[in-house]
Amino acid sequence: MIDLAPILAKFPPVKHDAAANALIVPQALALEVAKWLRDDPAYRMDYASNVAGVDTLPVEKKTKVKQPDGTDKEIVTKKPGSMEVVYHLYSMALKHGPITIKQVTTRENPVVTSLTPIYRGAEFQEREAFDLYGIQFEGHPDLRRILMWDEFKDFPMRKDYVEPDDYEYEPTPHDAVLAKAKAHYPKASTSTEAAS
Amino acid sequence: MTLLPTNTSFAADEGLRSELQKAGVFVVSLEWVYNWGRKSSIWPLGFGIACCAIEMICTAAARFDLSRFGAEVFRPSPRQADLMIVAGTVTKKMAPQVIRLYNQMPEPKYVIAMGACAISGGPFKQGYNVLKGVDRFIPVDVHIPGCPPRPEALLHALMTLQRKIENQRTLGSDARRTNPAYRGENRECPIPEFGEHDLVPPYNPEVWKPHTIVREA
Amino acid sequence: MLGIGILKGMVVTAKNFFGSFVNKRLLPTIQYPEAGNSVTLFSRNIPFLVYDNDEDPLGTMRCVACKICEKECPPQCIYIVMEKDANGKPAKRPKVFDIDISVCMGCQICVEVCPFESIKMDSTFELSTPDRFEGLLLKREHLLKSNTYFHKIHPDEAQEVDDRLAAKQKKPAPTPSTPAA
Amino acid sequence: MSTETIAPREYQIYSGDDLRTNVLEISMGPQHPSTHGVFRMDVSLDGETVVKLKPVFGYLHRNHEKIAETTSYLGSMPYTDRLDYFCSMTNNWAYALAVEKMAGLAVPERAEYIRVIMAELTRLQNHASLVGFLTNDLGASGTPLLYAIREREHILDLFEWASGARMMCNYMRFGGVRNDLPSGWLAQCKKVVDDFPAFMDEFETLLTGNEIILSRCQNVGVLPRDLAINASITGPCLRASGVDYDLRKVDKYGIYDRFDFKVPLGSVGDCYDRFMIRLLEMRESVKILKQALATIPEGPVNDSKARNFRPKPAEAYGRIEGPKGELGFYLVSDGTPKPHRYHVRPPSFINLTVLEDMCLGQKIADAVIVLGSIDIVLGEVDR
Repeated sequence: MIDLAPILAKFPPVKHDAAANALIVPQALALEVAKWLRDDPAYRMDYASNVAGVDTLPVEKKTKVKQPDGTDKEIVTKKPGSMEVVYHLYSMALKHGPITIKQVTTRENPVVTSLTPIYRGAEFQEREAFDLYGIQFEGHPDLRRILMWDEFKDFPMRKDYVEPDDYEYEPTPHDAVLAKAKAHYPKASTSTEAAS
Repeated sequence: MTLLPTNTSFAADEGLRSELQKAGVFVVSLEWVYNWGRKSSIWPLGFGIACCAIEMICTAAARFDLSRFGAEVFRPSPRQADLMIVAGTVTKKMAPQVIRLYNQMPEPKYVIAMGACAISGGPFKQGYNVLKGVDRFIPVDVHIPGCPPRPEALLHALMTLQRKIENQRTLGSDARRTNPAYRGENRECPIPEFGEHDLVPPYNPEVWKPHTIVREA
Repeated sequence: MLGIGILKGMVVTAKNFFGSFVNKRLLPTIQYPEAGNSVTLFSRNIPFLVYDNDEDPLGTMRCVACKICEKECPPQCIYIVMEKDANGKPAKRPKVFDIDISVCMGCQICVEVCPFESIKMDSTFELSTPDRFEGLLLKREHLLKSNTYFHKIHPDEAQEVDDRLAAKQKKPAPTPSTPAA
Repeated sequence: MSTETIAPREYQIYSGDDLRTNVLEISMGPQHPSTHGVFRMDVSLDGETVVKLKPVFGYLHRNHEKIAETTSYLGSMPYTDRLDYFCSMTNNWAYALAVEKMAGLAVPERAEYIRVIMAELTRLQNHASLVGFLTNDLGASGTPLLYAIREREHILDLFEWASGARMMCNYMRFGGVRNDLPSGWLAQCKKVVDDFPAFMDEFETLLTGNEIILSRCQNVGVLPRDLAINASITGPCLRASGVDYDLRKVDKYGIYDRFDFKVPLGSVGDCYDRFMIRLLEMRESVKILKQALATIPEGPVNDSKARNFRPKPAEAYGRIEGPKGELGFYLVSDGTPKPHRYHVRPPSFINLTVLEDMCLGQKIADAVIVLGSIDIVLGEVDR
């Protein structure tokens, strides 16, 4: 495990996420931190292995708490959704790692700083995160769709993506597929699904 | 391989023919000879998409040897191919290209959907970019289930196709009616456009007729 | 010298060409369909349902329609409806057991999760069909195959399964495993 | 090391007055005999010289990650087979490793050995077929490829014997492997491994000193060391550029610290180096296999408790040295039976970052060889 204290000392706005052992880097500092990590002789994180976007929906959790007078009171805890980009950095020169860097942004307007100017290895993976999650990478040299076609409008890896309904023939449907297939079924057969 | 014609069109008397055979005279119809030639030299399009393509290569290699069936001549160009083996998952992004290749093939042309993905989208059918079966856009003659099918399964499919070719009408008055390949025009399927959410249209209504499964209550 | 590479290559090719007639390691062509195929006693392709008694396939099928495989199947290609007797009580048997082999990827997870040893992998592969819909949706009748057949295609595994079942029978009143919640 | 990033090179189009040609833009693929599947390159050509090359992906984007986020952890295992469909065993291992790291599962001793054996066999067959396909792209249509595929069949037979399927093995499980090796398997494996060097000698006679291979591969598609590191190139392509970075040595995952093997390194970083690295790695893999087969212990092969593990909210990044490079799985669990985020770090996808840099200024025919020497499999590039 790499000692993260020097980074936190040098860049006070960088937070440490203890659960994931990750550094949460503000967007304004991201380039600077990455560059320092790459060039600092103690770290030499010259290799960006993995870049992944993570989408978290807002959660509304309802918990019932017994009041002293015997009645139940519902407490609603709201956790806002977020969009993250996670970088796993290793060092090929010193053969150590990883240091996990996260840039957290909002789901409504996801903008982060691209690390492609520092690590060219992030180029395609950032394009992929843009394509599938719609995360804008500022400073990316060539931010286009990479896996889907250019005319495509949606961001399919987002948790709230609704895919096109094309389940006309579905002989063995379950769960979500069943719900979609039912719309296409003739009336006679829908009753089975309720019975089964 | 049977030398006897299985065509219904062949009108020669069964007894007479066997008598002639004893004398060393073999009587077959011109159509049978034509079909025999066609089925013994099916040239596939060298067109691999995904995992099944590797099994297709194995089938063509020495151990399974597709050339025993006269089908080892993988043509890189669709203009010279008779058979398209759709070996792998056809994604929505790839679908227009697959259909274009099909359109470029000369008649008579055949399609084998190799593997679960090509038939129905297979294990990936729930994916947003996966076409749920190549038969939504182009007519498919033989389906091979399996993921991926063994090389022998591809050989079996090829034999199934050969049987189909054997029994097709190619000459005579009703060939045009019964055999779509001999209608005189090249069958072309419309190429879908990339839409904002899906392919437009999502399937070709002339080719794809969804089957309904009636489940009793 | 120019051309040495070609000569060397020709020697290697000649060795392989003549060697393949005598040397089994050079893998002579398998003459499918005339002479056998490469399927081994361990190969798997699609699942089938096991029954014990050849006289009464439906009565002695091991499947109790617990639907664990239906739930665990990654591409969701299994469809089960449990049979109900005259009183509407569930009889522990599937009325409908369909496997869509146009979707099945032969991953064997249904076999692993089945607590009743009732679904096993078949090694048949000659399934090509021009029929897109009915030909690829295997019904209960197509899927039912006898334990004898299982012994024929996968002898080692079948013997293990038989031993396990025998051991289970000896134990008094085995509690049926419940599907993981 | 420079402080600035290594930017893509720009090719200077010749603009003398005497002879001027128009730049021709062509699209190679997705149906092209030498793009190894449905890969597409948009190439701009000045005469026959590549002046711009942009890879276009997505023709085999099968939504592996999205599907994995809607199934259970075990349910994703067969899908990993279909990532890099040459190397299902190593894909299984990488995924199992990531889950084990996240859930803290232990693997029994024998299972570790089986995993090493399977992974090295995978490396053998992957590299053998790669060299076959590469020579196919060079114009040696068929012959070396047929030999490679024949050798691959021996290994596929072993896989089929152990796991039931030739290509899509689905053999590894969290905390071990699915079933023990059948009796007689190890003996047959020993035989295949012992016979393998003879095949490699034959292969090398056929290829290594061949004039055509030398003249078409040497100094073609040179990948400089600094660029290789900066662009996150991994696997044989990285080591061909002279960077000593092999995860089997660096991470020592599994039990790789028990085996004695070397990491072959290239010096120039051209196509010939990448070709030779594969041949040398096969020899090292044979060495590992011999040691593993000699010392494999008896014992259980999986942890029965591991099957119904309940993941805690956690995240993990597990990576192994696949035949194509670093194959990583990034998993985020939120405590439910389905992964919250499931991300694959595909080596051949990221290795394509430098395709343009390697091809600029080369002839279009060389671009095909450069692509072949990177060793891509589209199932993994597009997922």
